[in-house]
Amino acid sequence: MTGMANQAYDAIRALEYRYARLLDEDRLEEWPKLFVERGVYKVIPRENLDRQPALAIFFCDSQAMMVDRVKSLREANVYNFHYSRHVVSNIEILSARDGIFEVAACYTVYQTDLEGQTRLFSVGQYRDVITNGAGELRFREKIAVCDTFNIPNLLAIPL
Amino acid sequence: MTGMANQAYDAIRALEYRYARLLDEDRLEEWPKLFVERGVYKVIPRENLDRQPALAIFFCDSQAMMVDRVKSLREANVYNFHYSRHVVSNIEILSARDGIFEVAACYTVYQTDLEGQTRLFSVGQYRDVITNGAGELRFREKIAVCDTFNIPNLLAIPL
Amino acid sequence: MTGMANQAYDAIRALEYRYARLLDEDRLEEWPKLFVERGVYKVIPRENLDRQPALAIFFCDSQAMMVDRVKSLREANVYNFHYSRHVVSNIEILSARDGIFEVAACYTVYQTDLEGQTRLFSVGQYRDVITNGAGELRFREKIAVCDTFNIPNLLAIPL
Amino acid sequence: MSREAPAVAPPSFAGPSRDGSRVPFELFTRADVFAREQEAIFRGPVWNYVALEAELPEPCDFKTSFVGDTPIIVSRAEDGSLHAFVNRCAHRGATVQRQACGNARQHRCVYHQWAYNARGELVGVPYRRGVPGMGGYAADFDPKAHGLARLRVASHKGVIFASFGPDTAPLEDYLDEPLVAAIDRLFSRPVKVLGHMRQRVRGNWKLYSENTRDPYHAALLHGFHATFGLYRTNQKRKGGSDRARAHSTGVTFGDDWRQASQSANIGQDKFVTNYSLADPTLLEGRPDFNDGVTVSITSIFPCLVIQQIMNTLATRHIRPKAADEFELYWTYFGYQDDDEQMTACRLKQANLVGPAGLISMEDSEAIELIQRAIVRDGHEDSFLEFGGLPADLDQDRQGEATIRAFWRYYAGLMGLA
Amino acid sequence: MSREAPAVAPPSFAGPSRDGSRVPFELFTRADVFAREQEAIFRGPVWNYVALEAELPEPCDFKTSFVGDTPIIVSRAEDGSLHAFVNRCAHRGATVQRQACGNARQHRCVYHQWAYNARGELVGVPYRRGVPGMGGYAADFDPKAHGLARLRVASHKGVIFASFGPDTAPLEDYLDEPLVAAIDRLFSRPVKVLGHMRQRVRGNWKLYSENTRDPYHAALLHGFHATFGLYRTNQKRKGGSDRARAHSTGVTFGDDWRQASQSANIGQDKFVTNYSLADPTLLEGRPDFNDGVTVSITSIFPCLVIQQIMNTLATRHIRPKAADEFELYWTYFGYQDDDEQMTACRLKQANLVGPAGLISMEDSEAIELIQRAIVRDGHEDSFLEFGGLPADLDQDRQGEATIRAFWRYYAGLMGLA
Amino acid sequence: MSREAPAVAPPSFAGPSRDGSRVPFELFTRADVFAREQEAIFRGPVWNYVALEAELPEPCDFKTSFVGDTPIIVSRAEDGSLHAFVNRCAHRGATVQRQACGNARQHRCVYHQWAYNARGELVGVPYRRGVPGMGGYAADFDPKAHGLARLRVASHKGVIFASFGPDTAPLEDYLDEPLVAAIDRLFSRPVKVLGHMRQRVRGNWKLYSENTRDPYHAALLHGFHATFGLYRTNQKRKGGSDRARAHSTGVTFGDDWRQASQSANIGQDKFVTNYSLADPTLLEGRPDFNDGVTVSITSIFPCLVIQQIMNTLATRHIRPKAADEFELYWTYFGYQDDDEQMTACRLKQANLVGPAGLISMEDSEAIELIQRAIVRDGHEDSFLEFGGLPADLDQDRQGEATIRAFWRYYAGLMGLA
Ligand code: FES
Ligand code: FES
Ligand code: FES
Ligand SMILES: [Fe+3]
Ligand SMILES: [Fe+3]
Ligand SMILES: [Fe+3]
Repeated sequence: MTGMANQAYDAIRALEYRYARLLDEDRLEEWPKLFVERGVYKVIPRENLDRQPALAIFFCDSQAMMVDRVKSLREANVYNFHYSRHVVSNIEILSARDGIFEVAACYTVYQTDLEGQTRLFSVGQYRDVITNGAGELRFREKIAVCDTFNIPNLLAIPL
Repeated sequence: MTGMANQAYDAIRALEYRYARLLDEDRLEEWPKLFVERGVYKVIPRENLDRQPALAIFFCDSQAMMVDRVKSLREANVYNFHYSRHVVSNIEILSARDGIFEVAACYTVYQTDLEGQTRLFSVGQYRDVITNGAGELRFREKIAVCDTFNIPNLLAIPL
Repeated sequence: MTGMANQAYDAIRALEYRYARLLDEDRLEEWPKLFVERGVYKVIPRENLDRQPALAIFFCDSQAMMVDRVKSLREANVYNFHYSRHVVSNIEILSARDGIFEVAACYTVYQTDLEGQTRLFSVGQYRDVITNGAGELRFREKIAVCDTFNIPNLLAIPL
Repeated sequence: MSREAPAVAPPSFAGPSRDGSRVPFELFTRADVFAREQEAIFRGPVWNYVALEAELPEPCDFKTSFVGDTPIIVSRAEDGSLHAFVNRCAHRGATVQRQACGNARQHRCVYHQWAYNARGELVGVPYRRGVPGMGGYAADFDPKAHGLARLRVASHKGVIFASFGPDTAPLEDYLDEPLVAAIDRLFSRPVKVLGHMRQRVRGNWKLYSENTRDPYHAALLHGFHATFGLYRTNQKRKGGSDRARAHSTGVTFGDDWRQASQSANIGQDKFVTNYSLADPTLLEGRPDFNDGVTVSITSIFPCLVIQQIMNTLATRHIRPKAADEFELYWTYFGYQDDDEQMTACRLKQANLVGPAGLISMEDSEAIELIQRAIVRDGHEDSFLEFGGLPADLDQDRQGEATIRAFWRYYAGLMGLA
Repeated sequence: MSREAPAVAPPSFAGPSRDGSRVPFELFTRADVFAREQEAIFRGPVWNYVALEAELPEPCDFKTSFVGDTPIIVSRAEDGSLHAFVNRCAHRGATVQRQACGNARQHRCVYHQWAYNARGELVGVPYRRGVPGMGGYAADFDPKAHGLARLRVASHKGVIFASFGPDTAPLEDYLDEPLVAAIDRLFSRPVKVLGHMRQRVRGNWKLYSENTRDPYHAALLHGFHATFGLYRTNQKRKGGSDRARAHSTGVTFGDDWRQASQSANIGQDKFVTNYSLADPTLLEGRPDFNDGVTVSITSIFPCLVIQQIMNTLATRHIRPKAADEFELYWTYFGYQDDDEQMTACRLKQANLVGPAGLISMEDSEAIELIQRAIVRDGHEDSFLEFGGLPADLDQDRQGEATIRAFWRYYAGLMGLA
Repeated sequence: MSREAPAVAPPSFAGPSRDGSRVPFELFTRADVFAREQEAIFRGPVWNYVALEAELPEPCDFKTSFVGDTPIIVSRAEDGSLHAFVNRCAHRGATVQRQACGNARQHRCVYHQWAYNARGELVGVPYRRGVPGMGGYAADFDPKAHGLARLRVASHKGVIFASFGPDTAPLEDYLDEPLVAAIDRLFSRPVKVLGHMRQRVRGNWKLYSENTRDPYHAALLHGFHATFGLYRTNQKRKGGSDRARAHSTGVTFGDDWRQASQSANIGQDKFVTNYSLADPTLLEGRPDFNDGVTVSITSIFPCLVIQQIMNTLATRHIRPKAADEFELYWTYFGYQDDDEQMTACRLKQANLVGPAGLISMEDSEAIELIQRAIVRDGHEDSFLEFGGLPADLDQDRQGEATIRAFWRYYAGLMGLA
């Protein structure tokens, strides 16, 4: 890696970790801000990948839609209380062109219930497109492909 | 990241990984040496965080106290034989001032019993204060906040 | 870390992640190419380490032998269909001499069955020797030491 | 291979009250209840949903599915006919077809390579005539006697059902007119599958059967509409069911949600907020039908739900796994003549339903909340008197009536009536 | 809702020997034993610890807890009175209160929004009077008949107990004088909760009941004191129990540990090392009492332990989850008038107890070692003759006597006597 | 401690057909069948493999193992004699020896430090004579009555067996001549253990017993040989068993695999590919024997398999854990006089066997495929008529005959005959 690429990698890693921490600290309102305005976020069960366009179980194609989702989670939806833990690893830059980075990473998400017991909730891969917006890196696209395509109970908090 | 910050990050990462490996290689006697003399190590169940000061289940506020803990584990305590595996991820520098770094990271600890079966033992977050002591980085403070606040059986080896 | 060491680390990390992704994307045929021609790959149950030479359950001491293994998996062997996810973490360079790196890392491998349920399959440590071959880094040796030495069902895809 | 029929023991557990208004919690928790259900219901005189024809359009296409917790294969033969058989080898019992779906002229068991055709008939037995040192099968070995256990199959408008019961009524009689009409409405045009969704719920499968027959919870548990001012006071509902009241179907007529403005008054303060969607494109659909129906939910005993919610179309297959666990398997579809825009609309509206559905995620949570709470007091009852209880049960049409009818039908099959 | 009382079947398993000195291992492993315990013990004439008043000081404060494995809510009403009720909705059985603790004038079930007040009484039923197309509840619907199942509640000095039993003796009689005194001693001053600790133990809950009544293991299993030369040869012990011998309380008088120097001679070489603490501040406490008692352990049948170990104060709630699993739930407290230094001291001494406790971590390990070993031979017995067995069991006071008494009391409640 | 013998209830489940050709699937799935097996088989008149002497060469060496699912300790006493006893403390039942293996003059229970010698005899009881405030054990306390439960032990050529049965026939009679010969052949020279392999299989242990007695599946399930052209048409087989037909042993004579060239014709197209090994060193071995035997598989009832496959030598210990789970524990060995090259060869050929074995990984998969498919239809049968069924069962030698014989023997022990 060159020093430049190196700095890009570090910045991308920082973005991925920040993403995870905001969710784990229940700062959902900040989550959409990590995307560009027309940003896309999807959760796609791995078994749906062979059909294109693939059916997602969670689909946002704008920041506004993410805001609506967060509002709904806060005000409307009933779901299992839990602590979440988003572990991001194996971050790779697959391509970099004109300040647009295709990034792959593994995610592992745990849920801990109110009795303090933790279960593995979801494992899979992030397929991200990251770009430079307003002086900082943001997600143009983040696709969470679930290996765990049989969702335990329900999916409320983004992966 | 600048080159400097970059090097700091790499050194902090190296410390975190070293910490994990020493524990997994059962080199407990070296564990206190990763802290400064007045270093603090605590394991705090996440459900206790809302009360301050928070009740810890494992509490050391000096290197000497860590030495006592290790001695006790070696000589006095009876606990389940197992192999431990400390996975550290999502390492973030939250602040850096005067050579003092506030660091957050996720940990995932597995235990494998003598029949070779592995279970997820604990998931949570490290909240560390790292500083430059005697030419190398050391922990001034390491708080392991357990998402898994319902401890499976018991906690002997530090998280 | 110096800038050099730093670049070496980044390149080694890239190799480790690439290794994991090739396996998770079922690109088995490319797996042997990550090793030098006389490369060694072994999976050793942790309980066998006290005897040397240690008994491995998966043993290749040449690229050709890895090719045979892949062929066998493709053409001959019957094993549980699943998606695998190889998470590599705690990557450390333990020594670097004459362009030969001794590297330690943690691995966590998950398997997801065709109903979309994920289980922790294996946890352990990579003990790698990485060297510069033909302008790119390759494994001269990769030993996967399984904490999970009681293999769930069977081991087909390399760890 | 069978030597004797399974002996169904008399139940050692209590049943619902005669009118279906009281249901002992132990019916949701006991392993012996679950085992009996597998025999008396899923192997009984019912039609079990197993797949859509759109999932196996070509000759030799197959899909693995379940009847109760028994793994089966649904298959289309060379001649296009549909078949279903248990996915368990007639030799020594191994799972024969390990793939979820695909196309195969033969289903070959990996253990000893017995091969079955697309009708489940045994067509290949290695070494049948013998080899030195092992012998083979006796001369009178009859492959016809060693096929995979077959189920009866019936398909209505491309919705495939299977039955173990020898005398299960013809499918259309079993469904009865209102249900047939509900299926006809949604499957009048050829459909195409867009994908699947799965969730694993730690609750008893019947809690979900109740849920989909329960009008009481809709506006009370699911807050999305009210929160975003999408609740319609002027909507009309219409329901129907079969003679036996085993099934139920209901539709809601309503304006386009975007025109709604009033937040609901549902006798409590949970949903007083009155946001509007920052991105209303979520609900920008096109009516699939001209009948003004925006929601249609059809529940077919024992384990099928068919939905239309705006432009979301799906079957939900309830797959019981144990007394305290089931899988909910969604097959999400559109119509073959959908244009790109319509497909995009359906994919976006998928946000509304499924395990992460803005208006559906609450159901599985409610079910797990029940399963956790009924760990004890198996003789205590669930209380189902909403809507009132008329003397004449045939007039029982209000509130939780459809759930009560479900339980009366269930009790009959289980020998608990 | 209840139609019939649960029928308690006669036990199909053996009980302890009459004198309590032999206990079949199957009492620790069988699911039917566990189920019967839930009825005969936890729903029987006993007082179950559920919480401390200090955890719900204000009106409408609540905390969820367990009686056996039944989830309950402990609540303080507007008028300050204490209440306990089963956390299972009277409508269709959902968990009503999903939070661990908090303050709520109403407990509202998410499924259909039935609302209960701080006494567990039903105060809100959506659509009770009906809505078009769904109807409501019959005119004679009586909310009073549909409250949450209530338990009797009694509190002594801020320690809250609950009972399902209609004729459970008054709390103070049930506890009896020595136990009342033990509670009075620790709760004479107002306490404040410092936090909680939880551990999940893969063992039967009664193994922990035995453990806390077992003086035999103290110096043999727990090596911390001896290893660091903290063992006192000159210490004195005093114990007491109730009439029925269900409970037990014991105190140890002793010098400040730091003055000790001799390593223990406990008939084996395990703890001959004689370190001293590199950081003695761990044990630098201040006596909370002037009676010279450094350790006090009180076990109250069935599931409460109250401890004082130096300056560590805690209740331990044994929460059975299955025959082979329980949760140990620690509520760690101090006194409201503690100064900062005293609080700091208690927080530091927390090192000694709990799941990572230097002097307590061994107990759960010992229990798991038993559970793993008794997978077979359910008719074999645990052997409890330490201390000898006097002809007159009232004189049975030595060694494992307290455990034997526990089993005699247990056998009585279980109908195994 | 024992007061009464366990009452073995009459079975409530069906057994195999008299000739062993039909086996109800419920024998692989029911918990009560599993429990009965523990009593009737593993505690019955059989010899259970527990370890190799090479694993405990020195005085006081020990290894923990299992008989059925009962944890035991295998130990060599000071005088070199071998002993086996249950790893459950005679006091209150804790696991005594927590290590997998090692060397110990005493096995000390951590809970109250009771100590047992290398023969399982109680040799240390803390406070036996009493201490102030606790008393001790009565004067008539007899340590001899409180040792660890002992099993009978017999070793043939270093292969150690244990039995709970008081009248189990002498080991050599139990094994009978052909099996003794098979062991003698492999253990004629002193062996050294090279390591272990373990796999956890979600299937019933008897499915593996069948698998190792099943010649039918070899070339059909395991594709490695055929795929790489290593199949020999000219190979010869020879088999044997004991009088009772409980055990079985078989050998295959064959050229060195590398000389093979023809791909197999096994009546189906799975393995037509005809690769050759890119790295043939995998199979470059040296015959260990001069009898031309390349493969020898010996199955000893209930839970031992001994293998020689080329230069791979191993015992496989089937360790039942539950009706639907067992551990397969491989002890991989060579000979003490192996030179480095030979050891290297064995280590490389380990690729062939074990959980990742090129020619063995399929077996556990086949077993899990069965366990998953037989969740229902417990009264349906596995069909075992391959090889034909002679009127005189003593002449039943072909195809699946060895499996049928296994079931007849099993039925006898289980009281199902
Ligand atoms: S089990 Fe299917 S072929 Fe033998
Ligand atoms: S279940 Fe609680 S309100 Fe319906
Ligand atoms: S249980 Fe073993 S010494 Fe008490
Ligand atoms: Fe709903
Ligand atoms: Fe203790
Ligand atoms: Fe095999």
